[in-house]
Amino acid sequence: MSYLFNTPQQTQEMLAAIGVGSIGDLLEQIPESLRLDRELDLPAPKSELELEQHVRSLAGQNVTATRRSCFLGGGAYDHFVPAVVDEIASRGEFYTAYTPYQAEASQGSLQAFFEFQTLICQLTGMDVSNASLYEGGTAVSEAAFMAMRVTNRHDRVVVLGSVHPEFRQILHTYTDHLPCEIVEIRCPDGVADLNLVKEQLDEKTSCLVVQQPNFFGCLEDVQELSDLAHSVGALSVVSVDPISLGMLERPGNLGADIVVAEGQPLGIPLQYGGPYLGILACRNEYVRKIPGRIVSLATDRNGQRCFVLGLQTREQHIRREKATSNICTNQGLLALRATIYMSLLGADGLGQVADLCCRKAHYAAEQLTALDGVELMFAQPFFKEFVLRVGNGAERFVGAAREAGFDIGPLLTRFDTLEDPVRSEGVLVAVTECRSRDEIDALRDAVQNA
Amino acid sequence: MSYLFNTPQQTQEMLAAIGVGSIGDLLEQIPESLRLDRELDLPAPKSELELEQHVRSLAGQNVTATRRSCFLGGGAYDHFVPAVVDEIASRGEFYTAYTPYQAEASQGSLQAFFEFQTLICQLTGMDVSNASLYEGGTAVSEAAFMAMRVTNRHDRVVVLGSVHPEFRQILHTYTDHLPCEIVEIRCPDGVADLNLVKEQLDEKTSCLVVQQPNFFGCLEDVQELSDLAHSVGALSVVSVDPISLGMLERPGNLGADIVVAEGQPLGIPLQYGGPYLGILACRNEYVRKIPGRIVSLATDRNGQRCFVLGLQTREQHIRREKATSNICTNQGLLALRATIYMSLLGADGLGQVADLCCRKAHYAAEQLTALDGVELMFAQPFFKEFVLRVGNGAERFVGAAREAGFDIGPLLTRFDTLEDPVRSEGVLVAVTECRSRDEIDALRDAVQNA
Amino acid sequence: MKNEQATQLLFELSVPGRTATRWPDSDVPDRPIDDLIPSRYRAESAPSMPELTEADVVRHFVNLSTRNFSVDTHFYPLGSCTMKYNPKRHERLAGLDGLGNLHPYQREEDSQGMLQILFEMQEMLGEIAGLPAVSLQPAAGAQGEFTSLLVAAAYFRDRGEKRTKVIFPSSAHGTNPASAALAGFDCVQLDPSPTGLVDPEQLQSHLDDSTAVFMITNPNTLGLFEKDIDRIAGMVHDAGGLVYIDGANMNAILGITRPGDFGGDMMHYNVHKTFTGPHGAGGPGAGPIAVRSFLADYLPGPVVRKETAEDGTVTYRLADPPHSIGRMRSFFGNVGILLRGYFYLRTLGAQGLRAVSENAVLNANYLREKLKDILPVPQGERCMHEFVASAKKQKDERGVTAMDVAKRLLDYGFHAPTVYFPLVVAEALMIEPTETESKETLDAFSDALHAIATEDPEMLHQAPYTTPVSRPDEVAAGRKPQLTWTPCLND
Amino acid sequence: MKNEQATQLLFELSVPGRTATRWPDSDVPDRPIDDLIPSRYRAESAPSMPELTEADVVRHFVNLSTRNFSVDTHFYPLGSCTMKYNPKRHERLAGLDGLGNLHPYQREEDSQGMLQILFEMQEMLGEIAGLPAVSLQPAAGAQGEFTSLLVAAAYFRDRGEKRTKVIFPSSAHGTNPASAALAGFDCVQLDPSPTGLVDPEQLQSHLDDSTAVFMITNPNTLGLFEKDIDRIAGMVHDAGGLVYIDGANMNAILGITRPGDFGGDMMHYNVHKTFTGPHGAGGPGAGPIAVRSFLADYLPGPVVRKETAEDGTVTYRLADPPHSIGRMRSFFGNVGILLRGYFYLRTLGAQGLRAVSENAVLNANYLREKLKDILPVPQGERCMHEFVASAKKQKDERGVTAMDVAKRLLDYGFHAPTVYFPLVVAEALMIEPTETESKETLDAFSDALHAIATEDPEMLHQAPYTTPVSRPDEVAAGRKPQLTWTPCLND
Ligand SMILES: Cc1ncc(COP(=O)(O)O)c(C=O)c1O
Ligand SMILES: Cc1ncc(COP(=O)(O)O)c(C=O)c1O
Repeated sequence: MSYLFNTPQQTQEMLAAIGVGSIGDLLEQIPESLRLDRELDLPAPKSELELEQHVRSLAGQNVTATRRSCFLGGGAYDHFVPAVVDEIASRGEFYTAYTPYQAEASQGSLQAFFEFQTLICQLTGMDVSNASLYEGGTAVSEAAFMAMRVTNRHDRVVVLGSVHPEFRQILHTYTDHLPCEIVEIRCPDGVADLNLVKEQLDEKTSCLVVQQPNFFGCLEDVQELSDLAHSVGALSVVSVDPISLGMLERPGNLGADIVVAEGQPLGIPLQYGGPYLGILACRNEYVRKIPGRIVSLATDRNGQRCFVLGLQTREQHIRREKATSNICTNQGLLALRATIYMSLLGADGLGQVADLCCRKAHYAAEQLTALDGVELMFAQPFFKEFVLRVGNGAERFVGAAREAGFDIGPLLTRFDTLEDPVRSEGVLVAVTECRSRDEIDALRDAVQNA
Repeated sequence: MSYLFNTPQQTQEMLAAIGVGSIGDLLEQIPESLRLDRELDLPAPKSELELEQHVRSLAGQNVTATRRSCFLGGGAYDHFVPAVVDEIASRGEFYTAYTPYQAEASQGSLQAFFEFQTLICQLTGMDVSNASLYEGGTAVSEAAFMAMRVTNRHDRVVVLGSVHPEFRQILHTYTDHLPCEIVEIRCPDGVADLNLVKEQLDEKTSCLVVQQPNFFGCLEDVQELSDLAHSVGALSVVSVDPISLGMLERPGNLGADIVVAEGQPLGIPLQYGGPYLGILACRNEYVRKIPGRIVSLATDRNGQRCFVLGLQTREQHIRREKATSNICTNQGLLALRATIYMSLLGADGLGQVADLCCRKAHYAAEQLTALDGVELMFAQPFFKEFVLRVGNGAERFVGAAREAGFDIGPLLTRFDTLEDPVRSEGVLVAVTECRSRDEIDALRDAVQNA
Repeated sequence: MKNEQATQLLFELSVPGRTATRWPDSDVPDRPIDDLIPSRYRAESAPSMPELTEADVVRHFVNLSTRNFSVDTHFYPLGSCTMKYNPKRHERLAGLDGLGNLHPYQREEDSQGMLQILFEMQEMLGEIAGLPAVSLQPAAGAQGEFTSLLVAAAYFRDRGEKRTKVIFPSSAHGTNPASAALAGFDCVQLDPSPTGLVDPEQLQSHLDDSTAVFMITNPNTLGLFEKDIDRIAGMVHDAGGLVYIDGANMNAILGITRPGDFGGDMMHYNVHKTFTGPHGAGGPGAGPIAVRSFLADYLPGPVVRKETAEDGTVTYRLADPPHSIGRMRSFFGNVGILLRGYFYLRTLGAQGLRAVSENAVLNANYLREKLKDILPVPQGERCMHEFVASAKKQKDERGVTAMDVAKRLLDYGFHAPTVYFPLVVAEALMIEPTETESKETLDAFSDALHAIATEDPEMLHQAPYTTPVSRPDEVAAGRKPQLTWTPCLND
Repeated sequence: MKNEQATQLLFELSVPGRTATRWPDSDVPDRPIDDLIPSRYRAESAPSMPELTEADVVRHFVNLSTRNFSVDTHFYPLGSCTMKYNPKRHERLAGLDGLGNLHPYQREEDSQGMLQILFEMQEMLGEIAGLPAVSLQPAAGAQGEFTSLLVAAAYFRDRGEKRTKVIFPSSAHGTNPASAALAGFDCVQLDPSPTGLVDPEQLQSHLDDSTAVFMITNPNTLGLFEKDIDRIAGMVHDAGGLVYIDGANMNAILGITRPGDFGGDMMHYNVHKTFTGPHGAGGPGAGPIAVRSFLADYLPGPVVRKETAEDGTVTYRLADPPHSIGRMRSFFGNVGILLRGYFYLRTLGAQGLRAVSENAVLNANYLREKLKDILPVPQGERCMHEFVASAKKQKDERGVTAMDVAKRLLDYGFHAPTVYFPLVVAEALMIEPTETESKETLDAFSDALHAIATEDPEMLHQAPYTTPVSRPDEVAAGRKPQLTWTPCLND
C-alpha cells in the first residue's frame, strides 16, 4: 500500500503511450551495473491498524509531560497550547503547501508569515524579523555570522558562559573551521561579570552573545552588556525566552541589535526536541544582511495589497555561495503556530502566563530551598527557572522526585562545558503556568529526605 | 470568558445607536416579576487550562477500548477508524455549518450526503436512502411507522425476539399510546422459528422486523422471513450491521422492503453511545413515505449539476403535523464520517474487515468453548458476535476477564426482556478486526477457571 | 483556482482496482469460509462501490468542504438556529481517549468519570431551566418535544384524565405539531395575532378539559418575549393542562429568566444551538429535557444518580425512573454533544452564561436598528436574540424578494438569514446574529444589505454569482427526484 | 462567497479590550512582584499586540488557509520539491501523547520507545542509502549538506590534507554552493553541458589535490540520471576527494539504486520530500545524512545506539561519535518530521518503497510524452521522476513565457511547476508529478497546458484571474521593502 493510483491496466496504457514495454525499460536510464539486484532489507509493511498498534505501544514506553508532572526545562518547556493552535495548524491548506514561491497560490501562508514577522517585532521591540530559522541554537550562530557581515569583523565572537551550553557548542561547530575565535566568559555567579566581559571585548569583536533569562534562569543586565559591546563597535546579540517578554523589558529597549529566540514556548509541542522555531529579529539598518526568508508587502497588478517573498537576492537560490545563509526549508508551520498562539494571547495573555510562571517558580524555589541541604546555586533574580544546589548529589535528588512522579532537570552533568559545582551539584528546575501549588508542595515532600 | 466581542466601549456605542441606556433596558421586554433575581447556581468558570486538567482527570477514570482489550458488543463495536475520517470530518467547513437549506452555500455537505445515500444503497442493495436518522434504535421505529403508512395498517407490528432488546423497548415507547400492537416472537433457539412467525403474521400486520445478524450474533433466514411477511401483505423491515454486508447477502436481494441500521461501525467512535448514525433505505415505490431529510440531484440556472434538499413536502417544516416524521436535526456529521469511511474502504476493504471479524470471532468461540463449563448458547451460524453459556455464572466469568484486562459483554442480565437461560447464563462476546489472536488466547487463559 | 476535478462524484472518480486501505492478514488458523458461514448467507458478489485511493478521498472531501459556508468561515445569521462560534477546545476534549473511546456498555465502576460529567450536566440544565428533573436522552430538540409529550401523556393517563389536545401558535416550529401528532395528540393551531404574540383570549377559547399541552417557544420565533407568559401559563394550568416551553431560543434568556419561573412545566434544550453543539451540517444534536418534579418519575431511562456512602465516597449509577415511559433511543444519549455542552457551561459559569444572552440581545437589537430603514420589523419595538424583518417594502416598490436579498448576501460573503418563516411576516428575513459576532461584522452586514437595497432588481433575481452554483431548480428536482447516483447519470 | 473582512491583517481586526484567552488565577501565596523581580528588569509597558477574540482568530486563519494551493486541495507539480500526498495517519500518530509531549531532556530509561523508533530510522536510512552511518540531526537538506561538508573537512584535517575546493554542476541547487561557502570551502561551478549531464572531462580538468568534495544531485535537477556517475565518482576518489550526493531526488530511485552503490560517500535525505514530511508552507523539514563507515566517527552527536545485554534485554542510548564534529543544533533533531518518515517507511516496506519510485518515474515520463508537442524537453530521451520542459517555442512564436504559462495554470486549478530553473534550459518549466497523482489528473493537466497553448497571449500576460491576487510587483516591493505592519500602513 504505497498510496499509488496507477492500476495495472492504467500502467499498461501509460507505458504504451510512452512507447515502452515496461517500467523496467524506463529504468534502463540507470546503468545496469548500478542497479540494486536485491530487495531493500527493510521491515515488512504494516497496515494502518497494525502501524497504529505498533506505534501506540512504543509511544506508551515514553514518559511524557502528561504522565509525570513536568519541571523539566533547559530550553524546552511544558507550556499550555490552546486547542485553536492545533486545530488551525492542522489544516491541510497550510501544512501540505510548499514554500510560497508562487505568490498568487500562497497568499494564506504569506500573510500569516507577514503577521508573524510583525508580532515578533512587537514582542521583542525590534524593527524587522525573518520568517523563521531552524531553532534557537542555530539562530545564535546565524546571528553571529550576521554580526560578522555587519561589522565586517570575522575574527572574534564573545559569548557568555551563561548561554545555553548547546547553543555554545553549535557556535563552535559552525565556526571551528573558520579563523573566527569564540571567546567564552565564565559566569561563576550565574550571570555575567561585567569586568570580565569588558576585558574580553575588543575592536576585533563582532558581537557579544547574551541569553536572557540565561541558561541558569537568571536575569542578565542586558542594557549594560549591550553598552559594553557597543563601546567597542560590536553588536549586541540577545537570545530570549519569548514568554518572558510578557513581563521582562523588550531587548529592543535595552540596546540589542539582533534578537534571537527558541520559539518553542509559543504554542509548539515538546516532541522530543523538534521541530521547534528559530526566531531572528534585528534593527532596520541590518535588514539586507538577514539570513533566511522574509515576507514583504506588495501591490498586485490591480493595485491590491498582497504579500510576496521579499529581498530574495540575499538567499541561496539566487545568490548561491554569496547568500546570507544556506537555509532553504525553514520552520514555516511552526511560525504559523507561534502566530496563532500570539494572536490568541495578545500582550495581556502573555503577561498573565509570564506572571504565573514567575510566581510559581519563585514559590517552588522557596519551598525547595526550605529543605536542608538544598539552596539556590546563584543569588540572582530569576524568571521561571532556577538552579538548585543539592548537597547529597543531584542524581539522588532527581531520582527521588522521579520515583514520586515528578520530572526535574535536565541533570547538569550532561553538559560537559559546565564547571563544578554547577555541573556536579546543580539541578535545573523549570516551572510553567501548568504546574499547580499542590504539585509543587508534593514535589517538595518527595525530595525532603533525598 | 464567554467568547464575546463587545468591549465596554462598543457596548456603549451600540446602546446609544439603539437609543437605550443599558442592556438592562433591553431586558425590560421581560416582565420584571419573571426575571431571575439571583445568579444561577453553577460551578465557577474555568480557563482552558483548568478545564483541560479537570476533564483529563475525569476521562482518566473511564476504562476505554484502548486501555482494556475490548470484546464488548451489543450494537456498538470497537472497529478501527482510519485517520482520514477524523481529519476530514473535523474540518470547520463541515462541522460548523447548519442544515443545508441554502443550496448555494452548502454544496459541500449536500454532495457528501448525496454520496452517502448512494453508498448506503450500494451497500444494502436498496433503491433509496435518506440522509440519516438519530441512531439504529429509533430507525427501527421510524421504519415501523413508515410501514404503517405504506400498508395503511396501523394495528400490528411483529418483531422477532432476537432483535436488540433496546430497539424493541424503543418500539414500545414510540407506540404505547397508539392502537398499534407490538407482537414479539420468542426465539428460544437464537433465531426465528418460522412456524411461530407464521402464526403471528396476519392481514392486519404492517411489517415484520428482523435483525441480521441478530442481537445474539446469529444469522436469520431473511429471505424466508421476508416471504412470510409478503405472504400477508406486510413489509419486511431488516436491521443490519453494515460491516457484515462486506460478506453477507444484501437485504435488497433477500426481499427486504425497508433496511435500517446502526451506522456506528462505519467510522464512528464509541463515545459512550452517541452520537451514532441511524440509517434507513427502502425500495423506490416508498420514497415519498420516507422519514427525514433526503438530498436530490438538481440543475441550477446555468444548467449546472447541483444538489438540493429534496422531497421537503414530507417534512415537518412544511407538512407540520402531517409530516412523515418529526425529525429535524439529524446526524449529518456522522453520515459524513460514514461516507468517508465507506469511500476509503470500498467493497474490497469492507470485505476484508468483515472477513477478519468473522474469522477471529469464530476462533474466539472455538477457544472459549473448549473450556469446561463454557459452550455456545445457540447452535446457529454467527458473524462477529456470539453468546456463551457459562455454567458458573456470567458475572464471575466476565469479572475474571476484567481482572485480566479484557472487557466482554454486555452482561445480558441488564436486559430484562430477555428470558433465561440467555439472561442469567449468557455472555455476549464481540470480536472485531482490532483483536489479535494473542489477545483471544490470553482471554481464554484468563477465564479458564472462572 | 477551484479544483473542479476533485469535486466530481466519488463514483465518477472511481477506477477499478484502486484501493485506499490495507488490512492485516488474518492471524488465526485459516479455515474454509464455508465452515464458518454457510454460503447461502453470503453475498455472491461484492457490492459495487467506488474504488479510490486515500489521496483521492482526501482531495475530494477537502475540496468539497470549501463549497460550504460555515461559522468558522462566515457570518451565519440564520434565524432560530443560533449559529454561534464552536470552541475548538471542545473538539480536543471530546476526542480524549477516556471519553471518545468509551463503550456504552462499559460497566458503571469503569465509567465513573463519564457518569460524573453527565450527572453534573443534569444538575446544571435543571438549574438553568428552573425545572429540576432532567433527561439527557433525546437526540435532538424534536425528540425532546416528543419525549416530553409522552411524559405528559403518561402523567395524564395515571391521573385518569383523557386529554387529547395539543395547542400551539401558528409561528411554532414545524417539529411542535409533528411531535404532537407522533405522540397521538390532536393539533390545534392558534391564528397569528398582529402583535406577533400569543393572544390570551384566543388561547382561552381553545382551553378545556381535553387540553393536554400548550407548546410555546419563548422568546418566540419572532424574537419577542411572550410578555403574558405567566398569565397564559396560569390559564393553561387552570384548564388542567401542562405548559411546554420549546427551548430553541434559550440563548436569549440564560440566567435572566427561567422557563420554570415563567410557568413552564416541561422544556427541551438544543445543546447544539444554545450550548454550541456544533451543528455538523444538520446534526448531531442533543435535546435534553427538564421537567417539574411531579413529572420526574415518567422520564425515560436511564438517568444518572449520585450515591454518597457513609464514608463519603461518591458513586454514580444509572437508574430508570419508577414510572418511566421507557427508552427513546439506544444507549445513553448523544453524549458527544452533551460533553461539548458541559465544557461550555464549565467554561462560562453563571456570569459568563448571562453575558452570552445579554450580548446576543444587544447584537440583535443593534442590527435591527441599523436595518430598520430598509428592512423594517413589523412586530415589536425591540427584540430579544433575533428579529424577523420584512422585505415587503422592497418587494412592492421594486420587486425584490426576501429570497433575492438572501441569495445576494452570499456574494457579499455572508450566509443568508432564514427566509419566509414565520409566515405571519410577509417576505420574512429571520436574523439571529448571536453574541459571538463583532460590531464590525454587524456593520459590514448592514452595509451589504444597504448596498443590495440599491442594486438592480434584475441582477438580484439571478444572484448569487460567486457561489459554485446558483438558483437550483427545486421544482424540477421534485418532479422526478434523483436521489442516488447511477451509472446512466453519466451517459 | 469569499469573506474579505476576516482576512484583513490581525492588526486591523484588533479592537482594544478584546481577549481570546483566560488563564487561571495564581494559586500560590501572593507576593509583590517587585520582591520577585526588580522593576529594572521588567517592561514598563506591555508590548502593543493585537487584541482579538478566539472566534476572530479562528475565522481569520481558516479563511487565510483557503487562499493557499496545497497538496490536499490541488495537483502541485513543483519540480524538485516532491509534493506527494501526506498521509493523514502520520498526523494522528505523531500527535500521540507518548511522542508529541515527550521532553527532549527526558532520561533515556523513560524514552526507550522514542529511541527505538529513532534507532530503526537510522538503520532504514542507512540501508536505503547504501551508506551505513547515519545522523538524524540536520534540520533540513541544507543543514545536511553543511553537516556533511564539515564531516569531510574534519576527515581531511585528521588525514593532514589541506583540501579547499568543492565542485558542483551549474544545475546544483543553491544550497550546495551556499553550504560549501559556509563550511569554508572555495566553490567551483562546472559549466552546463548540452546533454544536461556532468561532463567527466570538464570535471577532470578541475580535479586535483585541493579537491575536497564533488557535490552532485542524482538524478539531477533535469530529472536525468547521471549515467557516468560511477566513472565520475572514481575520478573524484582518484583525486583523493569525496563524493557528496544531494538526495533531494531520491524519490526516483528508492530500492532501485543506492547512492552508496554508485560511488557516493555522503548524502542527505529530504524527509519532507521523499518520505512525505509534509512541507508546511516552507518547513519544517528533516535532513538526515548517511555516510560511509570511515566517516562515521565524525558525525554530529548524539546518535542512537542499541545495546543488548547478556540476558537479551535491549537498551537504546544516546552517544556522541568519538571524533564528532560536534552539535549542529539543540536537542536531538526535527523528530516530528523524522517520525512521519518512520511511519511512511514502516507502512511501505521494501516493495512499496520501490513501487513509489517506479510510479514516480512512470508518471513523469507519461506526462513528458503528453506535453512534448507544446513543451518539448531539450535534454534526454526519457526522464526519471521529473523533467524540465521549455516554453521557448511559445516564447519565440507568440511571446508567451514560462511565467505566463505557470500563472495561467492556477486558473485551471493546478499549481505551477518550478519556473526558470535550472538556467541551462530557456523558459524552463520543471515538472514533478510524483507517484501520488492519477492518470486522470495528469491528463487533465496536459489538457490545460494544451488549451493554454492556444489562448490569447495578451490575456495570458495578465493571468491569473481567479486567484485572490495577480502578478504582485516584486520589483517595487524590493525597492523599499515593507516587512512589518505599522499603524501608518492604514492611514
Ligand atoms: C423553535 C425550534 N423548535 C424546535 C426545533 C427542533 O430542534 P432539533 O432540530 O434539534 O430537532 C428547532 C430547530 O430546528 C427550532 O428552531
Ligand atoms: C536539489 C535540492 N538540494 C537541496 C535542497 C535543500 O533542502 P532543504 O530545503 O530541505 O534545506 C533542495 C530543496 O529545496 C533541493 O531541491
